[in-house]
Amino acid sequence: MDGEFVCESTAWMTKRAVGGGNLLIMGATPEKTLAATEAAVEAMRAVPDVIMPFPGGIVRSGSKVGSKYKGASASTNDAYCPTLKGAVESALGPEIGSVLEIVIDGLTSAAVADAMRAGLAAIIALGPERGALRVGAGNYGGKLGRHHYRLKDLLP
Amino acid sequence: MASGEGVMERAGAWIGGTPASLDEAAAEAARLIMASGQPLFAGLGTDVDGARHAVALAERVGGVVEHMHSAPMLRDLDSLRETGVMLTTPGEARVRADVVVLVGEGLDEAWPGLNERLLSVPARPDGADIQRRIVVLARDAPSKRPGPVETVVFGRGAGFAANLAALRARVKRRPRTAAPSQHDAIAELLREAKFGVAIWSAADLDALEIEMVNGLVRDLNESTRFSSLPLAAGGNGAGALAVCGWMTGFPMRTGFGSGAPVHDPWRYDAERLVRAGEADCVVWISAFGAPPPEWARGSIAVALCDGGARPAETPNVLIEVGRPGVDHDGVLHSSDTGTLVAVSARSRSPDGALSVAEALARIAGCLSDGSGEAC
Amino acid sequence: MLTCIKGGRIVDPANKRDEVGDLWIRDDRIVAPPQADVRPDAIVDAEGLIVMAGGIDIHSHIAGGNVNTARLLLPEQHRAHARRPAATPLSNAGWSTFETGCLYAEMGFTTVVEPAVSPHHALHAHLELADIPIIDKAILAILGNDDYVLGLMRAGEGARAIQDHVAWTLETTRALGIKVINAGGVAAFKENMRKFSFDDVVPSYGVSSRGIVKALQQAVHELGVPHPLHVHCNNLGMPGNFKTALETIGAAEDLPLHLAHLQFYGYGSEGKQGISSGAPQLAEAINAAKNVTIDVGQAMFGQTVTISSDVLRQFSARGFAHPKKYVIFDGDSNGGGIVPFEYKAGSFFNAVQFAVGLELFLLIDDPSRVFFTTDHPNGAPFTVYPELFALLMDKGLRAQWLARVPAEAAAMTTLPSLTREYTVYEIATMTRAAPAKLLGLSDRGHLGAGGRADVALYRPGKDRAAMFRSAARVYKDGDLVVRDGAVTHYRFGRAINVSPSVDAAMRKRMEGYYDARYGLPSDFMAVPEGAIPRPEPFETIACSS
Amino acid sequence: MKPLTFALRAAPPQRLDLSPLTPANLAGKPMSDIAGLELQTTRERVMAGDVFHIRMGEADTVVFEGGGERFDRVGAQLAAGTIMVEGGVGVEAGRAMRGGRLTIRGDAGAFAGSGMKGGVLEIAGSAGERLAGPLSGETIGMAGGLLIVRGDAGARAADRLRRGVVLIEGRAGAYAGSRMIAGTLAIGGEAGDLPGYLMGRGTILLGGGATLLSPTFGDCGEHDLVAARIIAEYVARESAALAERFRRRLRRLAGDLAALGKGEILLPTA
Repeated sequence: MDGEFVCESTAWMTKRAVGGGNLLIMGATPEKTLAATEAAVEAMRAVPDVIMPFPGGIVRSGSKVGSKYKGASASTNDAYCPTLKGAVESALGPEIGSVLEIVIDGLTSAAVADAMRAGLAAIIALGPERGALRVGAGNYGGKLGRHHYRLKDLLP
Repeated sequence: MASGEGVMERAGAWIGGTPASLDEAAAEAARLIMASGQPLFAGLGTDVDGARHAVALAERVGGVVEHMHSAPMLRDLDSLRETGVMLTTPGEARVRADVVVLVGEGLDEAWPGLNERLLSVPARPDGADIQRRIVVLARDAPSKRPGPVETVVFGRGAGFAANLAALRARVKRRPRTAAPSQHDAIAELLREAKFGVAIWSAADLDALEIEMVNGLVRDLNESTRFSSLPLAAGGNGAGALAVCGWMTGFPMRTGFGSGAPVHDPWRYDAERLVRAGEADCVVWISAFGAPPPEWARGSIAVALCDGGARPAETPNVLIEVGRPGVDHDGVLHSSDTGTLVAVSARSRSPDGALSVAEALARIAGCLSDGSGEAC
Repeated sequence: MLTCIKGGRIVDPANKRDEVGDLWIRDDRIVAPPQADVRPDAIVDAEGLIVMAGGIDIHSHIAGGNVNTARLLLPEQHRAHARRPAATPLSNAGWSTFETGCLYAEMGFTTVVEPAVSPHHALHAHLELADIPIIDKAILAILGNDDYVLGLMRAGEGARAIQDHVAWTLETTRALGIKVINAGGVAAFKENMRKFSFDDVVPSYGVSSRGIVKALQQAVHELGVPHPLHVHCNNLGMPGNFKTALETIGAAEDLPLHLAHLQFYGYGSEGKQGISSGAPQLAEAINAAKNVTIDVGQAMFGQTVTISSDVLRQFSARGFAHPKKYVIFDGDSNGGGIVPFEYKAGSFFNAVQFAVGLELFLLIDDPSRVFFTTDHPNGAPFTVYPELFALLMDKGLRAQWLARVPAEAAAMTTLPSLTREYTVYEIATMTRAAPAKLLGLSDRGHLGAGGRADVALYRPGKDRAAMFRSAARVYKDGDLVVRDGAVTHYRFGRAINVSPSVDAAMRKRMEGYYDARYGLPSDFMAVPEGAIPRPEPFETIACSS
Repeated sequence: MKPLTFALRAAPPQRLDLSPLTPANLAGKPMSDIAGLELQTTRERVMAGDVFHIRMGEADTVVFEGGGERFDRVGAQLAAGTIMVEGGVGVEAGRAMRGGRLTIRGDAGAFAGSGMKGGVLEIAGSAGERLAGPLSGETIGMAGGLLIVRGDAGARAADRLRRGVVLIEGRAGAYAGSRMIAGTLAIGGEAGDLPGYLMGRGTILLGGGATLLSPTFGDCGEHDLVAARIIAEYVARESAALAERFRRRLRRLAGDLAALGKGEILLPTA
C-alpha cells in the first residue's frame, strides 16, 4: 500500500485521550477525493490537541472492527472499499470511485469533534465538483469505543 | 468361464458377411486383434462379466478399453475426482427427500422409473408424510411432470451455466448482481430443505455445470442436509465403470500398450482414436441394442452385437450375442437401486444365447501368447 | 500329492508348537506325519526357514463400492509407470483387485476380511472379491443405521425380531458376520445431527447408540455366529474419545464383543494441543474385560485415503482432505465417506496417533485378543505390515521412529517407556491362531492335521520387515503360489460365510417392507451363486446353535 | 555451440511420448543410447532412432526439426536448458515443467503447460483446450512459470491456475480461467462464454471482452489499479500488446461469487 508510517519510537502515553475518530471521504475519482481529504487535513491541523497519525494525515486502506478470524481484531472495511463494490454488501453507490480516511486522535473528545468540524467545513467549501461527493464516519455499532460523533451535529 | 460345448450351435457368426462357425469367427477375430498395433475395445455395452472379459483381453493384447457413454460418465467422474461431492441413492431420495431439484433434461431416459419412484411419496422414517417439493431447473419448456412442480427456465447453452452460478450465489447470500429475482425464492427453498436431493443426467450438462451443482450441494451442507444423485449412463455404463475400476484402478479410456494400465481420457477417446486413424482394430461390443455411432461406420473389425445392434456395414467378424437379463442371466447396474443387481433371463431361448463374456473368452482362447487368464 | 516341508522352524501357537520339524501336506490339507516308510512326492527343504500357517487379516477394506470409489477418486496416486507385463494378469495395475491378492499372498496372508459392506452392495463386494486372486475372503454386513433395524427397535419388537432380521441379512448378503458403524450416528446425520455419542438418540426413531449396539450384540450371540458383533464406536478420531470406547466396553457386559481399529478411539484431551494418549486406560480396561477383543488400526506416516462407512465422521473430516477432494455418500443404510489424508511425522496429532496404536499393541497383555490391522487403508495401506511387525519386535527401531516426531507429542504418550518386544510366536498368535478362532475358521490359522494347507515360509534375517514382505514360499490349499516373494500363478479362493437358519415369516416381512418402502423386490440385493464368475465361489461355515 | 537435433524422418506410425528427450535425460548419453530410447504409446515398440535422424550436439539445447500433431509430452518435466520444436506438437507439451525454456514454432494440442511449475513455455501458434490445466483427477493446474500463446487458445484455458502467468495474445475459448485458484491470465482477443467460471482467486484480464459474462461477477467500477501497472511492467517483457491493455483504466469485476469470489476480471475501458 501507499506511503510510509513514520512515528516516534518512544512517546508519552495517556489513557484519558480519545483515539480512532475518523472521517470517510468519498469521491468520484482518486484525484478529487484526495483534494478534498488534503483540504480537510490542512484545516484540521490548525485544531489544537489532535493528531492525524497517518502519513499526510490520510489513510488509503481503511479497516473495520472485527473479523471472521478469531485472531484478527480488525479487517478490511469492505462496505466502503471501492474495488469490492460488486462483491459485498457495499455502502457505496456507482458514483463513488475512491474512498480515503482521516483518522484523528485527540486529548479530549471536544478536540476530536472540533477537528472533525473543521475538516467537514473544508470539504464542503471545496464542493462536490472539485472534491468529495459524500462524507461518512464509522463507529461500527459502538464497537470502536464509547465516543460518538454525529456528523450532522458537526456541520458548519 | 462357460465351457465351449453347445455354444457353437446357439451363436450366429459371420466372417466378411459369410456365415461361419463360432470357432472360425473367434479365431479370425483373435488373428485381427493380434495383428493390430492398437486394438480398441469400444462400445462395451455389456453386463459385468462381459466387461470383465473385455478388460482382461485388452490387458492381454495391449489394447484400449472404452465405453459408448464414457464422455458423460467422465464429466461426472471428473467432478468427483477433482472436488468434493455428496452423493445419495435413489432409495434415499424416495424415502427421505423433502426437496428434489431436477437439473436439466434427459432425466427420464437415464432413470425411467423417476416419476413413479420419486413423485409418489412414501412416509418418512417417523411415519409422517413428506411434503415433498419438486423444483425443475429446465432448459426451456416448462416441465410436464405430474403434480405440483416449480419450474424455473434456465435457458439453453451458456445461459444455463450462468443461471446455475447465479442460483448458487444467491444460496450463499451473495449480493445480487445480474441474477434474476426469481432465484431468490428457489434459493430460500433450498436453504430450508431438511434433506434435499439434486438429480441430473450428465448427458445434458457440461463438466463445469456439474461442478457448479456439486458446489451448490456442498454449500447447502454448511447448514442443512443436501445430497445429489447423478444418474448413470445407459449401456450399463456404471457397471462397466465399476469393473474397470476394480480391475485396473482406472475408469474407461484406459490403454495397456506399455504393459501397465494408462488412463488418458483425451488419448483413449474411441471417436478420436478412430478419426485420427490410431486404432487399427476396433472391437465393437453392444448387447443392449445400441447401433454403432456415426464415427464408427466402416471402421469396425470385430462386432459382438445383439440382434438390434448390428452395424449397417459388414464388419470383418460379426458374432451375435444375447441381451443380458433378456436372453441370459447377468449382473447390471440398476437405476432404481443405484447398485449392481443380478438379473435373470426373461425369455431364455431353448439353446440359451451366447453372452459377450463367452464370446470374448472364445476369442481369448484362440490367442497363442501363452499368458495367464484373469477371468 | 504328498509334500513334506522339511526341517523348518514350525511356529504354530494354535497347537502350542515352536520347534524344528517337518510339515506334511496331502493335496489341500495338512496331514499328520505318515509312517516312516511312506515317501513323499515332493520334499521342500525348509531348513533355516520359519513355517507358519497362512496369515489372516480380520479388518481390511479391500473391496466393495466405497473402495472402488476411492480408486476412481485418486487416479493421480496410482498412475501407472510403463512396465512390461508381469507374469500374472493385471498384477501391475496399481490398486486393482489383482494386485491386492498378489500383495497379500506375497506377505504370506491367505485369508482377508472386508469388514464393511452395506447389505445393498453385497453383490458388488462379492464380485470384486471374486477378482482378488489367491486369498480366501469374507465380508461383514453392516446393520445399525438402517431403517429396518431402527424401525424394529422403535416399534419395540424385541430381541427375536432383530435376531431374525440379522439371520436374514447374513444369508442374503452371504456375510461372515455383522458390523455396526457409529451405531445410529449415521442415521442421525441424515437428520442434520453433527455429533453423536453413545447415549445420544436418533431422531425419528428414539433409540440410542447404546441400545442399538446391545441389541445387535445380543442377536449375533444368540444366533451362534462365531464372530462377535464387530463394533466401530461413535466419536472416531475425536480428542477425549477413549471415554466413548470405555463406555462401549462397559456396555458389553459379559457377552463377546469386538472393537475395531481401537487406535482411532485412543485419544485423551490433555496438554496444550488438546490431544494425548488414552491408550493406557483402554489397555487396562481390555486386559480386564476377557470378553472383548480389539484390532488396532495402526496409523503410519504417509499419504493414504480414509474409507469409512461412518458418514458423519467422514463429513467432519472433509476439511482435512489431502489432496482437497472427497466423496460423502448418504447410502440406504450406512453409505460411506472417502477422504484422502496424509499422516505426517511432523504433525502433533498424527504423531500421537502413531504412538497410541503401538501402545495398544504393547500394553494389552494377551496377543490373542489384540489383532493386527492398519484398518487398511485408513491408518496406512496393508503393505506397511512388514514395517509394523518390525516395530513391534524391536524397541530400538521404535526409538528411531520416535525421534522423527515432535518430542512434545511423544511425551503425551507412554510409548517411549515401553520396552516390550513381540516374539515371532506372538506375531503368529496375533496373525494366525487368534484370528482363525475369532472368525470361527477351524481349519485355518494352524498347522495341525486336518488344517487347510495354507502355509507361509519366511526366511529370517536381521531385517524383519524384509522377512515378512517377501515370503520364501506360500502355499494356498496346498498349491505353491508364491516363490521368493513373487506370485507365480493365479488360483481363486472363496468367500467364507455363515448361514444361520432364516425364519420364513421374516422373508415374507422383508418382501413386504421392500415393496412398500422402496417399490422393489427384496431380492435385489441377493448374491446368487451363478452371478459370481468363479466355480464354487462360497464356503459356508457353521453357526454354533 | 551446436544443439542436439532430432530431425523427423517421416510422419510417425503412432503417437509418440517424447518426454524422455529432455536435456537432463540426454546429457552425457552416447548416440546409441539416445537412439534406443523408447517413445511408443501403443503395443508396437518405437525408439528414438526409428523416428528421428539424430545429430549429436550439446544436450543443453534440444531441437526438433519437424513436428506434428502426434508429438506428445514434448519437454515434460523440463527442469533446465532449452527445447525448440520447429513445428507443431500434440498433447501435454511442457507438462509439469519446472524450469528452462520450451519454444514451439507451430500449434500445440490440448493440455499444453499442464501443471507446469516454472520456466517459460512459448507457443508461436495456437493452443488446444485446457491450456495449463490439470489432468483428470488433479486438483491444481499450472503452479508457476510463464506461458505465452501468440495465437488463440481452446476452451478452459488456465483451468485451476494456481500461480504464474498465462498470456494469450489471440482469442480464448469458452470458460477461460475456469476454477482459477490464483495467478494471472491475460487474453488479448475476445474470450468465449463465461470466463472465470467457478474461480476462487486470481486475475483475468479480458483485453477483448467476452461473448458472455457470468452474472456472478459483481461490478466494482472503473479504477486505476496500482497492481495492474505492476503486472503491465512484467508482461511488457513478453508481450507489448497485452501490457498496453493493463495500463489502461480498468473496470473491475469481482467473482466468481458463486464460488469463493475473491478473484477478479479486469476489462480495459475505452
